Amino acid sequence: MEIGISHYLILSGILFSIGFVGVLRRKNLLMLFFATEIMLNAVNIAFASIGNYYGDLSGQMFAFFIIAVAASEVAVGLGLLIILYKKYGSLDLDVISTMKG
Amino acid sequence: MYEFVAFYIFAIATTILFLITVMSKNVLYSMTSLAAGMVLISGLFFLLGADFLGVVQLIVYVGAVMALYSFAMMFFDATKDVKEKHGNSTLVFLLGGLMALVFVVMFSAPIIGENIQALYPVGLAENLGVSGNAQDVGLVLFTKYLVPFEVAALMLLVAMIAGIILAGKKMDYSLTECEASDEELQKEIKKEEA
Amino acid sequence: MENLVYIALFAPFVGSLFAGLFFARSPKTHLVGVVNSSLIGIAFIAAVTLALHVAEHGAVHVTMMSWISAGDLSIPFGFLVDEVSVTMMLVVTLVSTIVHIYSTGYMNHDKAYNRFFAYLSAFVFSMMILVMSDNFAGLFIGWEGVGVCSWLLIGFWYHKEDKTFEENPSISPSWAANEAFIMNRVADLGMLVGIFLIYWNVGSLQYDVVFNALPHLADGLLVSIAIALFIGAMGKSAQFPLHTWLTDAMEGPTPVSALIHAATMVTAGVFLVIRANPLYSLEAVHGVSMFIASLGAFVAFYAASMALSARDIKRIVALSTLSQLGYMFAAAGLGAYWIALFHLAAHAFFKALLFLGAGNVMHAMDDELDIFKMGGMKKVMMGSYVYMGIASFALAGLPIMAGFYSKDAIIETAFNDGSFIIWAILVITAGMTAFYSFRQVFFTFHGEERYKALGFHPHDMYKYVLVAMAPLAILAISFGWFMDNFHEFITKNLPDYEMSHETHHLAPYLGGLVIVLALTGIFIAWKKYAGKGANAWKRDEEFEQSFIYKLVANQYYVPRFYDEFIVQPYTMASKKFWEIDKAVVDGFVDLIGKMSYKSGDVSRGMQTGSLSAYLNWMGVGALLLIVAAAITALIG
Amino acid sequence: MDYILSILIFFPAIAGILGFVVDKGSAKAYGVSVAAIELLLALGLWASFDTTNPGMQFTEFSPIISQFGISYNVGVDGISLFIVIMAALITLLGIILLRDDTKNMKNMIVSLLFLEMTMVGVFLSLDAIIFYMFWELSLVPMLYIIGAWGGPDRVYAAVKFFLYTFAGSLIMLVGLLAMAYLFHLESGIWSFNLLDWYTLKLTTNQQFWLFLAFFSGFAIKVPMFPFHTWLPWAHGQAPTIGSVILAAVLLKMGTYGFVRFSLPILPDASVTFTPFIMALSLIMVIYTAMVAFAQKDMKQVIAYSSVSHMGIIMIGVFAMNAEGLGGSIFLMLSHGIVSGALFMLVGVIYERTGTKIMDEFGGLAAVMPVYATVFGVMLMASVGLPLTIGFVGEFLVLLGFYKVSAIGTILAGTTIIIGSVYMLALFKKSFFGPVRHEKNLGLKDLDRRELTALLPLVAIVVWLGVYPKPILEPIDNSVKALLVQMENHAQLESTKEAIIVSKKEVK
Repeated sequence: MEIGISHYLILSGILFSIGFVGVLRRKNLLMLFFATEIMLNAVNIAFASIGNYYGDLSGQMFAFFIIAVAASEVAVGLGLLIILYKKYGSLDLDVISTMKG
Repeated sequence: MYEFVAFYIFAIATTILFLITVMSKNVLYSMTSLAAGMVLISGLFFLLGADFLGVVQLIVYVGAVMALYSFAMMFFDATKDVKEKHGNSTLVFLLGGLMALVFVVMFSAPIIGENIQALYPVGLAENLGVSGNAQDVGLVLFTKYLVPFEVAALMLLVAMIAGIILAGKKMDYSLTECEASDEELQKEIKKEEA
Repeated sequence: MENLVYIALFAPFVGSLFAGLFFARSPKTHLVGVVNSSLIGIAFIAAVTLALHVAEHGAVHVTMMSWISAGDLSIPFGFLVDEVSVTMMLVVTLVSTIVHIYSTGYMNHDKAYNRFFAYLSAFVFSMMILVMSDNFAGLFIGWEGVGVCSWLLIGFWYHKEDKTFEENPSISPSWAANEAFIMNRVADLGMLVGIFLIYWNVGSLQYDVVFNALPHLADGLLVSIAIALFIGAMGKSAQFPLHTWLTDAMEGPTPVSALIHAATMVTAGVFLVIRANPLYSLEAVHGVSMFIASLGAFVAFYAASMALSARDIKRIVALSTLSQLGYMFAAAGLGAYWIALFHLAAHAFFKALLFLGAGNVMHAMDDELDIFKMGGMKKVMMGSYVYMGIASFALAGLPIMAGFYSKDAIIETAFNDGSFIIWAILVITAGMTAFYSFRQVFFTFHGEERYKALGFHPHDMYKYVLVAMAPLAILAISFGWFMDNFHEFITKNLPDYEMSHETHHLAPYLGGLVIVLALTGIFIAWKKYAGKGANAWKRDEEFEQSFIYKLVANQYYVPRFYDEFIVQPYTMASKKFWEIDKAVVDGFVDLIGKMSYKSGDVSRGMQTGSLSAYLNWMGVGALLLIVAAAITALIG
Repeated sequence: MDYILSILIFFPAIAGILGFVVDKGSAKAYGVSVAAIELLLALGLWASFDTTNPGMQFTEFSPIISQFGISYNVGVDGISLFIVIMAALITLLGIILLRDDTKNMKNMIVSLLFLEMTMVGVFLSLDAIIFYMFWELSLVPMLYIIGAWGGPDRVYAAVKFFLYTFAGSLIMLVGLLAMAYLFHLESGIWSFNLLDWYTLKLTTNQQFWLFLAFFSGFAIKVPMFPFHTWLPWAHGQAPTIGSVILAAVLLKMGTYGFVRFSLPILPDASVTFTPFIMALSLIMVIYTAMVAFAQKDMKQVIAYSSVSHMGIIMIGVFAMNAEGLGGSIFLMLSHGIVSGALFMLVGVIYERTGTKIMDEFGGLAAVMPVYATVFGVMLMASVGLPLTIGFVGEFLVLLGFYKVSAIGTILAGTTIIIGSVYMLALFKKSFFGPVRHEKNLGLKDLDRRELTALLPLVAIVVWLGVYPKPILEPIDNSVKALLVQMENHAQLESTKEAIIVSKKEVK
């Protein structure tokens, strides 16, 4: 049985959905970060597989840049998390609700 | 056959690991399973012939990002279970499940457009007498994607400095807003609500 | 001659400007009265000269300048002085001159003396435009102009308060003025429609062009034009059902009533029908003409019946005017245009005299109008008594008097035409006319001096005023003697009306019948109100409770009908519409605004401030996007 | 004289900007002099205007975005000339009538001058985009005038005015863009030039939708029933000067739009829609006149009467013959003069007594005779008395419309009845009868400032009523040219039949 692009894409979709469930379900900011990472990785898989399918390197390039962005995000995000934790003593989203309209 | 087995092993393992990440109450477990999942995804990359990407994945994610997370964990109490109120779990799973279903349906549909030409075909470097994914990537990255690459580098630098400053010495008070005024704001909000 | 036309036309205008611009704010200035009276007098002299000229050399036609020209329409300010208009000019300027002079005495004590003369002269100017214009649009200028002046003059004592209908059927001068104006506007709409019809089918509004083109038009069209124009005439001449304003218009100063509501403006409708005689004498519009005649006869009787029981001295005269207008329309409708015009002129003289006499009485009685409160006034007001007597004789149509010739001619015409119903009505009305006019005279001047008990100290009008009224009295007596001359003069322009041989033969008997009826009327009045044993104090209570008396005293409930079925529903509908406007039309607009406001208010609830909730929303959005992408992918 | 139109448009705006640095005390004098110069310029335009030429004159053209054919393109013909003059005149008199103790006088003057620019701009533009720009810009100063100097509900009224008219104009903008697109499809070049559009032949279906788009912009501005409800609010809350300019000039933008855009560009649709417009206009004439009768507030009576008279103007526009169309353009002018004067008069009494409720007055004729006289003249002009300015337009409109529908004309003609009903009721309640309040006995008659503002209007009312020719003639020429253009442009035979340039050819 040949493993085609569909397999990779379906995997990517399932992983993305898992990350999505995480984003929706978790209230802890750190967990949200994890979920985001999962989603980014899912997308990376999709990029790499499509690139492979077309025999085009652009897919890999995008995945590469996504990794770079993810890395920056983690760096800045964690810094912010630490500040938040110092301020509120918690990373729970419900505690930090200052944007009520 | 070899690819078949490898794919399914990697696929099922990552799925399970990531599920653990999302579901686990313990941050440590989550993080560990996440790291493991990342490693397995790099395996997928290797399978796809994206060797360089797989390596980057290992180095950046599993090496750097996970290390950052672990350091960050030291600021938070990681041993305690995370207490969360789960509002409407059914809705969440429904949405997630629906999304997965849509993806599956979408991607299992036959793909059209096989005649699309590759813009930067694999094996570009072979013309230059060298072969291998890393070489190809290098060639594309430093020609076509040079500017984005440099921008990404700059972005990483900025992020690094930002991370250092945010998590740095002056952690006692907010850098964006004065705490006192923030409290006042909170009070006002409460008043308005009342 | 051209200059004379302009002098006749603009002399009153100059007078109006003189009084209005320079003296409007100053207190009573005798100069204004003198100057304005003389200017009208000059207009009269010009009119006389013009009349002589017209009699000799025929019509004078001048075009001053163009007024409106748009598209193919071109309306000039053109003036036509022919036999018909010069007759009207003579009547108008003569009566106006006398009324002006009379007013200098009558309005002597009024604060707004100057203003009164400004209005009065402006009215004469408008009336002159009306009669002199050579096209329908110019006629309409005068038509509306006299309407406005009438509005100003009826409402001259605007400071008076509104009374209830029971206290004063006219409510107040300003109310009566508005009523007159609005009711006239109803008719004016008809006239406008007539003008439009003429324009779109003839292409011009000039009398000569229009009348030449008439035979080429379709019958239905001619009937429409005739009806539309007559509706206009009905309003100005207060024909049923647009008549209620005329009696209410008596709220104005008496000289105004004499000039506008007896001699000139109200006859404008008759003038229009006479002017448009080429139209109304067409075979195609015979039905309309018959309707005009029938309506005239009806109004003659209808108004006379109301006059029988009226107690207000001015109302009686107003109703008699209405009745006489009916006579004129009857004559015009039957095709006897020159007789109608003759009666118009004769009526102008004796009715103005009657009004001015009534004005003298009112002046003497401190504006008391109820004839039950007068009586025996001939001792103190001999001059007025004589004048009113002469006028009443003329009105009743007794021999020698002007009214005898003109009215008799109309009655003869009806007989000649074979319209015996009209004839019968007119004859009976003649008897009634004699009764009510002498009832008024006897009530006022004969019998017990009831006014003494009420504390009045009447005295007659200034001498010069009485002298100034003399020409009217002379004409009221003698105008009829010139019937043949008039006939010869006017039939150059108007179609002649020949009595048949039989009618001619029967004429003395017919005339005799009318005279007998008139004398009977006078006799009954004498017996009842002035003769021996007559007691004017005593009122027939039983009769006053009867249905007929109530019907007549309430003007056949027509004003009430208007009030309840037009005015009140209109007011109510207006208020309802306003509410609808606020609630529905505006409400709908506001609803749209409120909906967007509300939707913002509702979606504001989404803004909980909880980031996880936002994430959920984002998730929903992402899912929707993906689904949309999937659908397009699957379809595309 | 080459750039006179640009000078006319931009002089008030530049003067307005300079007005910011003028000393507070002399702001009014500054405003008066600027407006007077503007009026003189407008009169100069008239003096050098060739009345026999029905086409556009003094045109200026300079491209702005040539890729899309958007250009600065202005011109004047007999139709727009007098509206511009009237706008300048009304602005001048309105500024003269301003009380010296008006708060924020400087801001008022500046907004008025900007408003004048937009008004003049709208009537002179020959490019759809420039037209639209001025059209929308005119809302801003008006919004400010109502919102800053208005009555207690001024914010509601101002917002309603703004949003309502703005919503309509946006749909109109879509129409304008669609029009340009269709022109591009047809000719291959982009153009927003009106004169180019006049040459474009559209199918009846296209015309139908474009007409609706234009209609929504213009009808709300007119305002046609049932889109009129912003007007009583705006008038009720606006300061006197705001009402005067709103009634006199801004409303005319709607009817002018119909004349300039809908009729010549979409002749077939205009004829198709005539019954619809007629129905709305008749409702407008009768219904709003009745509503006016029910009002207690003097200003509201005049506001609703404005709507009623605008109905007559609309009827004339869609009469499709030289009499009706020319009459309606004349009526635009006369209504501008008369309603402007009436609003000024209401403002005068409001300044003295602080109320506009008619029942509070009574007997004013005795207390303020000059005021009553001026009011009376304007009232008579408003009800269309011959020899006043009001009659000429109304007569021509009804005359022209008779060709379209006899019944419609009779219904519309009731305006002379019900119009006099509410106006005379107003006059009787306020001016006749006994003086109802003691304090009204001491009211001062018109002073010199008010007379300066009002007497010119009285003079115009009489002058143009007696001798309308100088104005009627150029209007007539341009209107005939417009009708010829419509006739040539029409696709359907039935349209050609409905348009009557001169009935001599029909008869």
